[in-house]
Amino acid sequence: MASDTSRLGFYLLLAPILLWLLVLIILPHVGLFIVSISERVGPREYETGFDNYAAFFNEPLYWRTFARTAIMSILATVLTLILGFPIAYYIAKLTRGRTKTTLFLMCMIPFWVSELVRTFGWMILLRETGVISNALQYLGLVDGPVEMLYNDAAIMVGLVYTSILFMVVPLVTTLDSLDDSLIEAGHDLGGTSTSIMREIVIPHAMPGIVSGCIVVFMLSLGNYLTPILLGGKDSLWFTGMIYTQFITRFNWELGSAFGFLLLLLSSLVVFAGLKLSRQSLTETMGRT
Amino acid sequence: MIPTVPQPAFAKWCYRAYVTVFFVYLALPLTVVCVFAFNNSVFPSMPWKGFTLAWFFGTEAPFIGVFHERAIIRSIGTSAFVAMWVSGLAVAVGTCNAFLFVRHDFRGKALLYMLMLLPLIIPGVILGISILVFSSSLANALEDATGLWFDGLRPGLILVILGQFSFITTFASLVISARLQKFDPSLEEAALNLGATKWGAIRQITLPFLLPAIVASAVVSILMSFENFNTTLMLVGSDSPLTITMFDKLKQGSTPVLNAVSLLLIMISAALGMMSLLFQTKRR
Amino acid sequence: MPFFTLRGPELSVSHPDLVCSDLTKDFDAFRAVDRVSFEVPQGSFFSILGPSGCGKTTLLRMIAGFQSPTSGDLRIKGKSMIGVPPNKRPVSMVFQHLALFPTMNIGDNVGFGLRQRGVAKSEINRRVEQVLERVGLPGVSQRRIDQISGGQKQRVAIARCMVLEPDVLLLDEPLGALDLKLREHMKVELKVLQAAFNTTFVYITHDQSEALVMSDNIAVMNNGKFEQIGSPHDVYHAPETAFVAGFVGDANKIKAKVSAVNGTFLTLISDGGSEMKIEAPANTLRIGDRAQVFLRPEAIELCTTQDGVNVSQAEVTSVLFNGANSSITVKDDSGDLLKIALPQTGSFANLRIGDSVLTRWLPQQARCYRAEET
Amino acid sequence: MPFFTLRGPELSVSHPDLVCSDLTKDFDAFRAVDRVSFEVPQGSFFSILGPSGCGKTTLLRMIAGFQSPTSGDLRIKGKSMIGVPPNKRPVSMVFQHLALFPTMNIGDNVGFGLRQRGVAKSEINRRVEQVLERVGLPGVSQRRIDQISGGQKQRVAIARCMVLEPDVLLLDEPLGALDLKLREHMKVELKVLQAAFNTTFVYITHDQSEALVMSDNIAVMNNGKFEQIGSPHDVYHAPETAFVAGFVGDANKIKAKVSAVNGTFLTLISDGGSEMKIEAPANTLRIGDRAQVFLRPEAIELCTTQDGVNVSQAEVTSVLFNGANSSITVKDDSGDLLKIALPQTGSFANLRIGDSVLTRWLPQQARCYRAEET
Amino acid sequence: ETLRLLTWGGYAPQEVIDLFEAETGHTVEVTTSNNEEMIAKLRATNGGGFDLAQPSQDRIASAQEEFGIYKPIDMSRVDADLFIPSMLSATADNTTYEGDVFGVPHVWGTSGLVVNTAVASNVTDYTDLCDASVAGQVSYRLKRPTLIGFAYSMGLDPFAAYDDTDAYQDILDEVEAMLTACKPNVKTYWDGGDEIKNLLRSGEVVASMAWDTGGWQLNADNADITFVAPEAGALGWIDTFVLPARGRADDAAYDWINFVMRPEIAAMITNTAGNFTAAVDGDAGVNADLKARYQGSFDQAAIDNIKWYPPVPAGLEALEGATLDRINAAN
Ligand SMILES: Nc1ncnc2c1ncn2[C@@H]1O[C@H](COP(=O)(O)OP(=O)(O)OP(=O)(O)O)[C@@H](O)[C@H]1O
Ligand SMILES: Nc1ncnc2c1ncn2[C@@H]1O[C@H](COP(=O)(O)OP(=O)(O)OP(=O)(O)O)[C@@H](O)[C@H]1O
Ligand SMILES: NCCCCNCCCN
Ligand SMILES: [Mg+2]
Ligand SMILES: [Mg+2]
Repeated sequence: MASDTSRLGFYLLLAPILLWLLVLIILPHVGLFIVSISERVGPREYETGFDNYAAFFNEPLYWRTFARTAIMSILATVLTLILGFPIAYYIAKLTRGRTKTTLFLMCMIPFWVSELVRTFGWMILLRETGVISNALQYLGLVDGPVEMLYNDAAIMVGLVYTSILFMVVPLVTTLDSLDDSLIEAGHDLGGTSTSIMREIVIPHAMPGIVSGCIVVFMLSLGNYLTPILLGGKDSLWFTGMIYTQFITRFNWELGSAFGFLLLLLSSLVVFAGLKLSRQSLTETMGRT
Repeated sequence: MIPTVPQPAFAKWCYRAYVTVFFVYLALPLTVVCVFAFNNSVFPSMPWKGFTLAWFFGTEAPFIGVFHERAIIRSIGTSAFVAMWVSGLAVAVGTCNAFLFVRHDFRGKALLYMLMLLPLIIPGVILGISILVFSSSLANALEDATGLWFDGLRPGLILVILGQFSFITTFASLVISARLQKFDPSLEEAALNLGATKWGAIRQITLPFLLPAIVASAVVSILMSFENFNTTLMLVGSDSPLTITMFDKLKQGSTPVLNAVSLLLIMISAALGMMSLLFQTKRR
Repeated sequence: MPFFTLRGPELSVSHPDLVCSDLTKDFDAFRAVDRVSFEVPQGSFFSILGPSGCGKTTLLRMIAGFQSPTSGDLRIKGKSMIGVPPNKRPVSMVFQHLALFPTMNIGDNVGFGLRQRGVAKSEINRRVEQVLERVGLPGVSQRRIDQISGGQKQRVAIARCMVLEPDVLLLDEPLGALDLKLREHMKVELKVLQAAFNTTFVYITHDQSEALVMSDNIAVMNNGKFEQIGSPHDVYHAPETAFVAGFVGDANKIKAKVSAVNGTFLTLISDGGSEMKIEAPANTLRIGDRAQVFLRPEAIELCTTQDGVNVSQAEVTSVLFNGANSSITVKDDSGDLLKIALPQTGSFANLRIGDSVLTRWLPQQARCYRAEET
Repeated sequence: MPFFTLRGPELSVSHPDLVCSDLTKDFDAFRAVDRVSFEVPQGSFFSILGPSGCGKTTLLRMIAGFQSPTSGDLRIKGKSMIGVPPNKRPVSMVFQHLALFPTMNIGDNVGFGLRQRGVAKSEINRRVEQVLERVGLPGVSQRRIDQISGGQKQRVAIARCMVLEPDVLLLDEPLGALDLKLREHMKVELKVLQAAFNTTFVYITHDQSEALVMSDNIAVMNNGKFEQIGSPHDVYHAPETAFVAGFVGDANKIKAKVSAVNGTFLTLISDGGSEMKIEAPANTLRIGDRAQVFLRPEAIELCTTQDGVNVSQAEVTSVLFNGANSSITVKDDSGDLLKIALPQTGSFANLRIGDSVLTRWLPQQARCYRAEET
Repeated sequence: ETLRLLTWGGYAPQEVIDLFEAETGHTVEVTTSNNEEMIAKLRATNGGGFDLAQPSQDRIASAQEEFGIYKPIDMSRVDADLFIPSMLSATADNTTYEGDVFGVPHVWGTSGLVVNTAVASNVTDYTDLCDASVAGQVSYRLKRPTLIGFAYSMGLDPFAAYDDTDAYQDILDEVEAMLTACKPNVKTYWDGGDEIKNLLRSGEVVASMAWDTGGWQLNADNADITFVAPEAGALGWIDTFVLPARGRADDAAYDWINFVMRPEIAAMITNTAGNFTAAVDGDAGVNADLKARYQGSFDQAAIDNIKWYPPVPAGLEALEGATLDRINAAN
């Protein structure tokens, strides 16, 4: 645009972003990779090699947890989409003015507190001596205390809760931009609610759906607190494994390899999602 | 579908019921967290043992209130300190990025934009460990070479700030860019035409126009920084921000002090959110 | 409000396609459409013309089924449409901003309605191609909608409706978004398409020129009511109410008082003091009544001799050269300002500010209505 | 391209406010403005009229200083402006979408320029109030800009410039965003404001009617070049090029071939075969040359007798009733289509499709240009 | 000076800090943690960020060998008279690396069983946690003490195998099978001291492998719950003081060590943390209830049967880690 304005201004604007991306994103990841390909051969002695990656593939625990995390994250994403879409649609298309703003803000409720507090809230609700168990007993629906914490369902509840906002917001934004007259036109031309949803609303909302899904998937995949605190003894999460390698095993090399694999996985799934939905990262994520 | 397209009453009714249930689901955990901040029991759970404010003001063990928990008070201060820096840096760099991407064309722009979005698809833990690993190796190398200590490159507040900044900046850039995109460049030209200097035009016209976005992204940055856990966990040194302190406490076992802190946090976030909202409606 | 029965100019059909009787729509306390009744014969082009906010869109949306009337009936091809959902009505609508589906290509847009009806794929393709050809756009079905021009989009929107062979096509200011030149062009083209499809069109607009050029009949709407229904010629030359006289076409508005009544001949004195003689059949004005006189700029003639009625001496206060549409403003002895269209022939083209001119108009060319009390 | 010297109609000043000589702007290989030269005398209203993309905005932005010319000179009040930044030029600009600062109230908008000059606060307030009064908006300075109407915004934009007492005011299609009725109104008002401030206005537009109504002089621009500079009357009635004849006002375009030359009198045969006699002074056409004939719809007369030149028999193919601007299309014996404006008097109002009419036009009312080779 | 203390929950009660700050003018910032995290943090900071840390004595030498994160203790600045001599010298032996001593003892205690005797009186050894009678109401940590405790209870001797990797691996494999089979019995693996106390107090868990102190604290509220020294022997640990390599407040650190080892202060710590200290006469001021509970849990035979942790050889933890991972993963 301003091709003939001062170059100095341009470079001054360019400097911060280059510095940021280089120093905090690119170099650290290069560093991470380098560490991930060093093997410990003795105290304070390292060699270059792919042993850490080999360890990952040779230990079923690692790759099973990896796969489990990926699958659960995808599941959480799909669930969030299914639960969030009707809400976003309701806010965008069936409410106006004050109600709309209020409902929209109410979707932000979980964001008012840290993930830790949200998870803590779910722990109070779900535990054996918790609110829901007591309520069910009080209502006479169950005889004794029921344990709802420490299982995969609790993790799902927590993951969906934590990320629903990031699904609803982009969906509301894109659905808002869908002109009501397009839906009316669909009806006028004989469409039913289902066919209009399928042929008009969803294709229009696709960028929002994809960007919401990417964010939710990333949040779930990278989540640490929810699976740790709500999950049970079988509920392993890959970030937990990374944490364990870094913190309790002092094995930064293997931890780095895990980190790198997780990064690869997330990029792969996001890339596949974008390809399948024929969206581009810049278009979906770049629109806030 | 939409209000102008007639629908069966039953379907409408079901839809509304679902929406209601959904919002109950959203409100539930926070409500219980708040309510149990007042339970006169050392364990934040049923049964209800009566109302108390001890978890805020108590001084007698085990009823030590938030306001007397030094670690928590200190970590709130730490969090605020981190949040201010992160939001200040993120907004500053975000504003530069907005001008760069909206106002300039250059080779590699699309690539750079993609790179800018990258932090959105890097899990927070990975950002944390990569910065940790990188800065440690850098520090080791520098220390070996110079014999000096480079404590800034070791886990601590500087790394926490940098780590959070590394992905929050993307959000700030997007919010501010979106607003700048809506800016009509002829406004700036009009200012030049009326005798303003180039910087004067940006200061008097463009920046005030961007202000709502700048405020919004500052608030969002503060909230994100306050609640960040994954990245921070890996980079924290001896000064831990609130979430980390709370996590450490929670690992020891949940106590209603955590409920009390959470209640305070909810109130602060709500107030912040309301303020930025009011600010924006006033501006618009 | 009388009940009008209209007939398409060259048609004489048994019963009309669309009949509205006493159609009313209230939004809470506000009445947006007020007991509107009309009939539209098969194959005719019916326009509803009125200022912004008068209720045109609300009326059209009731016909399409997106609003339900508070009271009154609505029949299409003799069947009442009350309670029938929009997707079951034999009407199609062209929306103000066209509402083409941006996620589909042109062929899919046009084929949408047929797909809803479950028509076979090959049949859909055939009929889509056919209707696109009829609107003059053969072979564009693979294009995206942002790859065609504004005027072409217009035609696609019409094709999308016409492929369903609706009984009535509703159009809500479809030319509003186009630029001036294209709008001029599409005006003519729309009329041609309507004639070619021989479908009943109900067209709403606030642009009098669109209504005048295209319509067989025009209803002029104001404040939710129909003020007049008639042919373009009638509406322009024989406005029934002061509102119609002021809204359709340009006019000098003069406030006056009746000073003499002689059969259908009135003599009025303007508030400025000049005397006007007007032939006004079927009026109820009496001596002393206040009246509003409407006089079109092109009805006033510049002349060289004093003979005839309504001749006065005036001074040119401004000259607006605008090619064939040039006009001048003059001030007569009593201070009244009049806008006068200059003859297209170019005579009087060299008038200058301050020149003195003689003006004249015929008593039957002015319209005169009882002034609303203020 | 000759070098024109113009004079404001009632002025005779020593040297002009704005002089452009051979001003050229290239964007890479594309020449947006091509050796344009003109002078604008102090206090006159100068319009640049041309189709979209012809380079108007580029030219204006060079004058304002937002683009630097590739070559040529630009002088304001005798001083060259080459290399002077926009904030140092004695020109002000009214932008297409007005560019009022949304974050400031009206007073702050109007006072912006004075603040940049470091004028004292009380003096600013005084002068802002004064200029707002002159544009007819006293006491609005505390309002936000979204609290006033489109027409009022227009006036605020002008006030914001005029408070700086610029030598030249540049206006880039400032009426483009307004709706039809308001645009008609603002046309007249702008001209009045210009006269009141007695400031030089350079106004660009693609709407011929704006240019015709307001300007002292019009430059018609096409493809980066000026095709003609002249008074509105000249441009409309004596277009110098085929482009001007076609762009300004409505015209029937007829392709023809010269069959006889008799001094300034030409005889041409249209491609359809009808004969036309045209008086065309200063043309260089010879027998056998191909020519393009322009004939305004209002220059064609419907008549009842066969006498005179250029009379022909034709059949009405369509009637476009549009009040005072009604027209018909006729097809003559040789198949040529002609658009004819119906007299505003309402005679011939009852013509119908298929009627037979006699048309006539005067040899001096047609324009005729050498056809560009194709 | 500011003393940044990296320690266990309960080792630095607020009242002690207040007294210390009043007396010395230093300020104290406490970060609570556990062995692994202490080492991990110090590793990440290369021995910086903290001025004094308190890992267990068995984990010091190997971490020092691997990462070099501590600096030697200057014994001349420690008031040796305050320490029970046998503990001081035993700790010194176990934390010596390349001739330097890196740790002095502070708090000692055991891990064993905390049992709600009203419902689970049959739990008397680690392996009893896998009994069907307490299915779903059992908890333990998924950490190395659990492996070792179960090994002893299964009749193995893991400490003896510390220097024989293969033998140790065999032991681990046996324990792995046991713990994997036991998994359905477990409600959740606990992490922090208060967490397991909450689980026991609420009745969600009735038997657990845990620290002695937790059991005694619960006993104060609910007489049914108490610490039981397992038949195979409680596991004895000593938490120490170490100086991180890049601590900046050594003066304050030595001041703190010498301050908390005073008998009256040591007693205060014992009263909050629940464990006894290595301070001479440290038990004098301890309240009688706690002493009674201690004696209730440990008769002389039980005390003699305590298995004290020897220093962990470097590399052993990798084996244990893999075992723990497999248990975690098993279904
Ligand atoms: N849903 C509604 N609720 C309340 N009032 C409404 C509603 N829809 C329209 N109105 C009001 O009804 C009146 C008529 O609106 P309508 O849209 O029919 O006008 P219109 O003639 O189409 O105007 P335009 O030319 O501006 O499109 C307006 O005053 C409008 O404010
Ligand atoms: N910065 C630029 N780079 C390249 N080409 C340009 C640039 N600005 C304008 N042009 C081209 O120059 C030509 C003239 O543009 P200009 O904006 O002056 O037209 P205009 O007459 O103002 O048109 P409109 O009436 O549509 O505003 C156009 O073809 C345009 O595409
Ligand atoms: N409540 C504090 C308990 C401290 C336990 N330290 C245990 C070390 C076991 N290896
Ligand atoms: Mg409307
Ligand atoms: Mg332009």
